[in-house]
Amino acid sequence: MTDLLALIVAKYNYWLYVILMMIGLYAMIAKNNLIKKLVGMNIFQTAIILFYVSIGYKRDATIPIIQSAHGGNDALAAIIHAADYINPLPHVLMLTAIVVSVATFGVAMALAVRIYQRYQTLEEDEIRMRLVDIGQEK
Amino acid sequence: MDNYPALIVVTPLLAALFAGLAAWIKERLSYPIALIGLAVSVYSAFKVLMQVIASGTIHYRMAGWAPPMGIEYSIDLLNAMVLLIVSGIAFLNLIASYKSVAQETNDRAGSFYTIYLLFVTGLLGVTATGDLFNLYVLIEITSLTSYAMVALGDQDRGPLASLNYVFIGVIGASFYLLGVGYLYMQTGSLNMADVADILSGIHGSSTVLVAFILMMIGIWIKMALFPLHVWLPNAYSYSPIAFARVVAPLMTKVMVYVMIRMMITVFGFDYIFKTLNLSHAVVWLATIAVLAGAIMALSQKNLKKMLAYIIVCEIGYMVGGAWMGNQLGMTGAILHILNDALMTFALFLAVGNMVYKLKKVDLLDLQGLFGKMPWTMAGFVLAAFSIIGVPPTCGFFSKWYLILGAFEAGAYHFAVALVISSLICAVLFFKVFEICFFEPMSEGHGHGDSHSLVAIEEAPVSMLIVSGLVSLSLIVAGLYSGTIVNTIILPFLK
Amino acid sequence: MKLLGFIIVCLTGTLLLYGTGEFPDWGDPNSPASIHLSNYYIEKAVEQTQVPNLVTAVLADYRGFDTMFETAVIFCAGLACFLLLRDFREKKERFYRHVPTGVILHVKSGKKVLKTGKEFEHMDKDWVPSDLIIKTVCRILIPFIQIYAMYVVAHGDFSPGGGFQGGVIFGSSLILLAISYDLKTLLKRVKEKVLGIYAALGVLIYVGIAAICMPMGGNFLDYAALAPLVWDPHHVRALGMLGVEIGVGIAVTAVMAIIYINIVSEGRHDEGL
Amino acid sequence: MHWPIDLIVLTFVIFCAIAAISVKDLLGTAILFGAYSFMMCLLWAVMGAVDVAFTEASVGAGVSTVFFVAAVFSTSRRTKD
Amino acid sequence: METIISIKPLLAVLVSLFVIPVLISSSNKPNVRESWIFVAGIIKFILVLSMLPVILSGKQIALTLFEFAPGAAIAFRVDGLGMLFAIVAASLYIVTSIYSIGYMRGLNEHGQTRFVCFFALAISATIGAAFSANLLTLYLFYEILSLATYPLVAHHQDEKSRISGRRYLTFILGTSIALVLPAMIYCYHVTGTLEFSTAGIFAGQLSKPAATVLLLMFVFGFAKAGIMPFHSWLPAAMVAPTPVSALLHAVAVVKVGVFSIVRVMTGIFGVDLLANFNLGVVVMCIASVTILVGSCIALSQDELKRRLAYSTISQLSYIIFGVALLSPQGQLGGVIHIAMHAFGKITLFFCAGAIFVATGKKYISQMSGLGKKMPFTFAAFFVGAMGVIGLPPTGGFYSKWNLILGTLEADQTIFMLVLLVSSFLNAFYFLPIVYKGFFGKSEEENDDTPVKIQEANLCLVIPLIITAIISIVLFFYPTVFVNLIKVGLGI
Repeated sequence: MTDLLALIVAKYNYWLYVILMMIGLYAMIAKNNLIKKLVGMNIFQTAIILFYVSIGYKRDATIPIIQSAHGGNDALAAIIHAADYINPLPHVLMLTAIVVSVATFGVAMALAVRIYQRYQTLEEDEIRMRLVDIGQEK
Repeated sequence: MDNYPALIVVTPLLAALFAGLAAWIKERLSYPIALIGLAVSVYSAFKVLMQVIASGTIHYRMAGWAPPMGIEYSIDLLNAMVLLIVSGIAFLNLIASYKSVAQETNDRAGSFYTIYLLFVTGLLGVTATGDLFNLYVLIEITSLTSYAMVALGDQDRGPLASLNYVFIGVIGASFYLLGVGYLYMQTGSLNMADVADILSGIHGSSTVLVAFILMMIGIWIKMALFPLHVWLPNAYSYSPIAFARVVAPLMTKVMVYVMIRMMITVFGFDYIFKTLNLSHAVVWLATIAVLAGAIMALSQKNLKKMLAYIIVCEIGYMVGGAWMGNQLGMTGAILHILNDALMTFALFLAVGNMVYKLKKVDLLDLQGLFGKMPWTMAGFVLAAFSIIGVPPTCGFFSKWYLILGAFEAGAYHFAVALVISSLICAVLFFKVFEICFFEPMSEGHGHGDSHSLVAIEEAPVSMLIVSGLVSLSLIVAGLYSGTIVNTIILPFLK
Repeated sequence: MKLLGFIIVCLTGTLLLYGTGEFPDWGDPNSPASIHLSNYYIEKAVEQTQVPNLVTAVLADYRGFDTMFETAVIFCAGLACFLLLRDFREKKERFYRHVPTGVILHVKSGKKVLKTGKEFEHMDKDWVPSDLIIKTVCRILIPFIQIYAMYVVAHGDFSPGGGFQGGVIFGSSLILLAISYDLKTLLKRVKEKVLGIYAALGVLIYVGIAAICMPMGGNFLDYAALAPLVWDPHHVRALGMLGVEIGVGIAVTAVMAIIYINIVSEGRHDEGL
Repeated sequence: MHWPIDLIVLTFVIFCAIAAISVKDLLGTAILFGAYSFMMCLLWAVMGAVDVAFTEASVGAGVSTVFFVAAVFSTSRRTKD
Repeated sequence: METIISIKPLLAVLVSLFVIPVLISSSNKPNVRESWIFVAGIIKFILVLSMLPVILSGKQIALTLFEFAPGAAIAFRVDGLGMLFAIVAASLYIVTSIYSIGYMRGLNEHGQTRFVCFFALAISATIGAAFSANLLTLYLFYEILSLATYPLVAHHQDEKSRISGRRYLTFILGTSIALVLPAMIYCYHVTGTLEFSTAGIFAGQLSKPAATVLLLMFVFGFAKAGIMPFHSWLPAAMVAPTPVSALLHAVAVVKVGVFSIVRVMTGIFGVDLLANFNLGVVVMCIASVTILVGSCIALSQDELKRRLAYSTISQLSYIIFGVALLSPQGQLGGVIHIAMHAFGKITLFFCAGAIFVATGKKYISQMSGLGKKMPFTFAAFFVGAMGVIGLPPTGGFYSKWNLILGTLEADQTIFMLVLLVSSFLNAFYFLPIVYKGFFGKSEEENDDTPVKIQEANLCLVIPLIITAIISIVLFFYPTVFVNLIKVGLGI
């Protein structure tokens, strides 16, 4: 029982991120409304970010900002123990990832607006029908 | 020390920014700026290639930090070659597409060039970088630019095609990112060489396996391997021709390069072919891809679409060759990166000239084109022969290596698929030639010269010169493929 | 489609879960991820870069090359939105209401634009009620938001935050202006052209600082080479980071504004939320 | 030892996600999406990723929600699923 | 045997390529254009002849251009067989270009510049195939030839030519890609080289079934040789203007196909290997089927050019038949038939063309009595017919004679019957035409409005007289060719 609990404590974070990502992926594939797909996309990406952040997490460690170094030059005075600080690298990567995702999100939104201007709907199947009509007009 | 490796990537970026400024201040400046930027990039790519051939791999430390702490560019023969291809093709296309850009993107030319340059920057960076995460960021740049471009093309279908491209592209990139995450979990590093060292200790791990699968799937989505190709045909056929001409030859090839890089540098042949032994499955997949691509191309009514599906088919060639697991196959795959880039570029240049004159290129619009635009068609014919694999065009020689590799690996089904696909390509292209050759004759049996009385004439000279050059380069590359293999590919594979 | 999606999702999920099998425990201080590189950063970063916020240090220095392209991505996004949505065709005819009399004016020519305010007001679907309280509160609030944004940018070396966050906050202050008044007011304050130029300029600052290092004898992005140029060579890396963060901030601000304006007005730049 | 907080927030996050993709009104989706991002940012703050949390708070819960609402306004709230 | 490095073969190939730009530039000045063609043709012929003495003295001329993998290069080597073929092609090219001037102008065809350009391209490819040193180079020129002749076949650009052009490509390109290419690469995979050598390149690395399959792939793959069932492109290709049918479909194209098969059998497999696995018989069976069936179909054709086409199909198989005999006499007879049949058959085609230009008649049934009005043409036709049937005093007799000796030498008496029967069939489908031509009563006599019919213009008549004379001369002086073959095959 305890080791099961231990296992859960050890791993649940990863499991839940997988679940979150499945939700996002499902929305991207199966939803019919383009904006919904977009939301799915964002959930998908944030899930990945969550995964990275949980890689970086370290038990009984603090945020990666060196206290003693404030005030610049006497940074070298204090000795820094790596175990006291959370791994900063995943955070860096994820900052970049967030930026990328918001950029993609903006462009996708613009596309959605453009599509709406053209077809007056955001439902994929309806757009398909409209496309067929266009094909016949041509 | 010299900074050519950085310059290859940075000059297009700088040029893009200046072009972006110029777009707001003085639109006319943006084109020359773009030209200069790419010219510098081509020059430095050339220098780097020479340097690498002379004195081995170049390591360039960004911000001066030693890897794996900082990001490094490690440029060996393979990147150097691909870098030169990418920058060269981008530059040539820029020369060719001045008029068509002016025609297609009304009063947005400046922004167009900016996006174009950013796209090229992304491709060059993807090729040059030696860092897994940096690769992801650059892939995103290329994708983002191509989303925008695709949407700008066809007014009706463009935006929807683009949005679907966004969804699939994001899935692909995210899978790659996840793979990197899993690797990072096990190795704690992001530098390719470093990761490779650490991986060699932990081949058994299931995490590494999953990481490998995820990365491969992500890359395959980006390169449109058969079952994952759905985004490609629309995306390529709806984007503005000036952009299609550069995205079609380069995007997929660069992704193939990334795959080969992952296989060789990061995971290593032993892991893939000994530990996992995936060779057979993937070669079968590639076989299916080749056949499916060819057959789908056969059913297209529009020239651009047809070519897009042919690209899907060519992807199958390269994947199959790379996964053959022997040197010949890999040689064929790498040689085909070069050749296919050239062939596709030549094809799309010719198509671009047609589009410039005819506006739309459904097969039936092409009647009698041999008479109307002989030079364009000459280029088209050469490129088509190269795709079919007629000697001495370069397409034949890479096909030669691929089939040899297939024989050596005992993958006869792949060889058969190659032959069948080149047959189908022959059928396809001669269908087109027929339409272009047999024009609706003005008087009966067509005695007397009916070519004089035709409205449509040749495309602008700038386009013609470029397309002529590239088409000739097909033959040159074919004749000298022996040299290329001996100086670049074999030393790399050693 | 739904079924197919479900199957794919389940396959992916199982694959990923299978992958998690050999993960080190969550938060395990000795997992390879927290040993190999991170220790180097945590122990060396401060003395090498004089920047206590490790994230900023790694972001803008060790992996500054990533960040440069990340900024390029943002710039590209703004440009994409502009290209996709912006159309310069003025809406032909507008309707205004003369507040005192209640007379309705119908302006035919696209050129003539009445100043909306005390006497005239727009009549269209996105018509926003001009609420005194909201306007005043926002007018008071916006400067503070902007100050804070600048603080976030400037203090990114020592505390959470940095160019990107600051830029976003600054951008949202502009957006707040657009929402509380209307889009025209924002565009009067900040011309579209200015936004476009700033977007490029911000990235240019970053790439420029990075590129100057090359003629100064260092590698690309190697701030140490800039020592002769700055007043405090000991902190040259920190200063370099500050510079690029400012660049990022400018670019992000401009891009956020561009994206918002184009999306909300469908590229016509007349009425917004 | 703050895994319980973490777990609770995480469940919230998942609820928000499911709700966001299943409500029948896009404006509601927008709001739920903002909530989701905010929860996510809390989660990361708990895990000590302050910069990421900060960014997510300003971007996910802030700007992109605004974009979302703007997009919904300039298109339509209607959705079939 | 010693080898001389020389650039001559390359020049001989390229000379008519170099002239193409000139042709295009002078497209609106027909006389200039035709004179250029002449110059090119004569230079080419002189270049070829200038190599003759060297070859006869038992040496070889070689030139390697690009080596893209060890053992697989683009290289030229001139030996006896190549020389023989080259002489035939180059000499006939000159004659044909005279003829085509008359023909094209006589009918005022469209797109003449295009026509002559692709004609030049085709002939260079032919010479290249003749001089190629290895299978790769041979394949290269084979493909170029296939592609270059498509616009010629489809020259009229009407529905009929569209269909036959399609069939032409389907057979020729299809077979070469589907069969020859894999076979060739497999050879390289097994042996690591593609160089022709009289001993063959498989040093016992090939099992019998593999060898059989490979040989069949080659024999059927080079569909230009018109082996049944891949023959039907040839009758279809007859829609092309007659000069094309004459030079390409009686000499260049079809002979390149045959030549390739001969090369493969003698140079790649080698006589000994074929003899050990006695694959010769297999090929002979295929060949003799084609011979007989071809002749029978020819009997039933009424359109003159189609009848000639089918006779070509059957005659081509003589050559393969002869080589497959694997006996010196037989091979001599087979290979020399390349030359003999070329001169005979081209004469026949010239006559057919001349008749069409002069009278507009395509069908044999219409031709009764024409002989009185066009005596030279029909005389030449008679000579050509004798050449193909193999009656003295024409060169055709010499090759037939050697073939029959060959069958006896390899004591394959059954196959000798094949030869005899087919010769009779040949006689049956040719002589009646001549007979009706001279002695049949012409239609004009019984209808009241007699049309004035006389010989076609000189450009048409002179060539066919020349070729007719040559094919008689060859009966008396076949020595040069014989020596070439002896040198080439080392017999």
